[in-house]
Amino acid sequence: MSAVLEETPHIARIYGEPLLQMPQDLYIPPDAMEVILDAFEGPLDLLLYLIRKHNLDILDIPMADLTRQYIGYVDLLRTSQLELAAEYLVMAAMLTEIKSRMLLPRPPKLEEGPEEDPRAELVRRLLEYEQMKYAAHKLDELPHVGRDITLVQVFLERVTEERLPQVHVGDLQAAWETIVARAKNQRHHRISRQELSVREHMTRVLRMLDHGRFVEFIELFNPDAGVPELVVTFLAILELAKERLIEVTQQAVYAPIYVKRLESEDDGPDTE
Amino acid sequence: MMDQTQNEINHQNEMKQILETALLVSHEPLSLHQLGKIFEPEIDNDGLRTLLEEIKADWSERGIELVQVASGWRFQARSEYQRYINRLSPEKPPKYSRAVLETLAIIAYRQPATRGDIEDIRGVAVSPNILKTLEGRGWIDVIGHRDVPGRPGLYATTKQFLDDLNLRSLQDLPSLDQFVVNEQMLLTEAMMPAVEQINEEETETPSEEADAGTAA
Amino acid sequence: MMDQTQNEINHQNEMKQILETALLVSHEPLSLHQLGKIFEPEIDNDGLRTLLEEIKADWSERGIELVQVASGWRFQARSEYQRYINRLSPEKPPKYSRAVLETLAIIAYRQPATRGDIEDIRGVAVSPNILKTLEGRGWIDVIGHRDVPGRPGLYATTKQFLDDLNLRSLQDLPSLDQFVVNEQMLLTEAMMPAVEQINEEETETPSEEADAGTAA
Repeated sequence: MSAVLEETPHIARIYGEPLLQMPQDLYIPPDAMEVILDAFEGPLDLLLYLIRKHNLDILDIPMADLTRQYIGYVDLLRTSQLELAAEYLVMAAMLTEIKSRMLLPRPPKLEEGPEEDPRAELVRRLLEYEQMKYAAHKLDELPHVGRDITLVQVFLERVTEERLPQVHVGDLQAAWETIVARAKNQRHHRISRQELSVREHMTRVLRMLDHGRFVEFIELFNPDAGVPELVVTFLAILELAKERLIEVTQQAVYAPIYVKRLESEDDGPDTE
Repeated sequence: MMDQTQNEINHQNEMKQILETALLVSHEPLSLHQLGKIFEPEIDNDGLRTLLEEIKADWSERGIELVQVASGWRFQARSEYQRYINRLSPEKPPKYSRAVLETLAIIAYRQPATRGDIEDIRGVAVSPNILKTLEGRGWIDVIGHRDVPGRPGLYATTKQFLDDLNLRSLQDLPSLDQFVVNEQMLLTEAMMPAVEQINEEETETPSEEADAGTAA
Repeated sequence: MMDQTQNEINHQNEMKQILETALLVSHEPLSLHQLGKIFEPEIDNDGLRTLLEEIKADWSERGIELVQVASGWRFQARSEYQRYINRLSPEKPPKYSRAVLETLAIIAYRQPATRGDIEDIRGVAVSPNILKTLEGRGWIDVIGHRDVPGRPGLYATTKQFLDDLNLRSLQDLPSLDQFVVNEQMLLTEAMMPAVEQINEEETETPSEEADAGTAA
């Protein structure tokens, strides 16, 4: 009946036993129903299968045969898997309706337009679905990345050039202003350009006084820097003393003044 | 004069080397726009195309090839080498079900399409999982909504879909004109997938052995 | 005799091509054991090593190189090509967190400052990581210790900090004298970023319209 079925050793397995042949009368043991129907994607798929299997002309479907066969399947389906049946039942109703319309005596032919074949809509849907099945098959045949195509991707060590965050002066200003605004004690933290230069010299002086070394007071001043900077350096030393970061000592009047960090002798920055 | 020509050749070769390296390390196809930005000053598209065609020719006898897909240029293994590559990672990629493939075909060929359009053509309800599978793969997405009650999403295929199927545009999709002629093929291959699959499983092992035989 | 030698060379070249292709498509380094399995019959490790060394030599003048790492062999881009590749995907420059920036600002404006000073001003604990980040960058260092219990380190900014921010001295830092005047600005910009965004959104359209008006 069908070349395909004859060539095929078996079409499905039921409890491990091969189902050797699709029964001629379309009788299928109920146990096999699940296997068979899993192969169909819906009523259109089943219809197409029946049409192709019996070499029916899709454009001139013998409705009586097709409907009988289809309903045969659907009845079996209902006995085993009722919940799957809804879409198949709708199609059964539609086929029956088309069949009955074709059996009815045709009304006298109207003048205008060709008579519409009740099967036209079904045929249109079958052809459209079949075309999309074909399309699906063709798509599946195309090579797929990951299945048939392997992409090249060579290792790239990205750590070689670490990008460090960029900070701009404006960011610092904004950060500071945010802190101060949050703290709501702006007056205390207002910073002038002059204060900044004092702070800069505080850092400079502290760096000069590394490891508890005594440095002579005048060594802390750069005589070439001009009067304003000398004043600022002096302010820095006073501020450091006030913040108890340095100690200023003088053994006797007119003796050299020495400055040292206010911390233990044996202490170094690396003890932290 | 000689030197200048030589310099120019060296410069061209260096640019080719840079392009080749960029394409070899990239995860995704690179567009002309992206490739142009590698150089300072940028190269125009015609210049790039010439270089890319030369690289393609350089690799024509090798195991990998430079191809152009929808979103740009990429290197990929030639299909003849796939069987060797498969030996490195024996796990098989998952196969898409017929429901997924049919849904994909309808979206590819009838786009933009709503879920309702797909259901009309297939004659069955489309489970949300099918659409999710395809969206998850990056092959389809919602590009708008149809102005009807419920405002259903309109699905279309993506550039990634074209890339993954080695296509440059939707026009490269297989033509469906021939489908009626191929009815007999459909009956055996597409119409009866259950039968087909059972056969496949049985025949696969011997055919692989045959391949291996020729390779050895 | 000649033919046999020629055949052997062809065979060697083909094996090299297969190995090269496998290494180019693999995401991970491939061990000799894995590479051996590509061929049937398998190749011994000595044979593989010879082929791999030849491939390595073939690529010695190119943008990518074959290297041996702990778990096997892989192709990787030469570091000289990194800058070209970086132009392909311009990553956004990383940003320091607000905590880091505020800590840096406090050290810059209030130096020398201890961690306690910073915490007093910020009103929250300062994690050691923040200070380590800034020390690691070479922007701050400890220039002494305050003579109080615990002897906390005194942080100050470095010359490198000034260099990196393009400043000649701390005095080039924005003066905060104008700060009180700007309180209103602060209220909207720093304290209430949400408000600011809403305002921006609201004002954007009319200003665009104004632009369009002048352009037309």
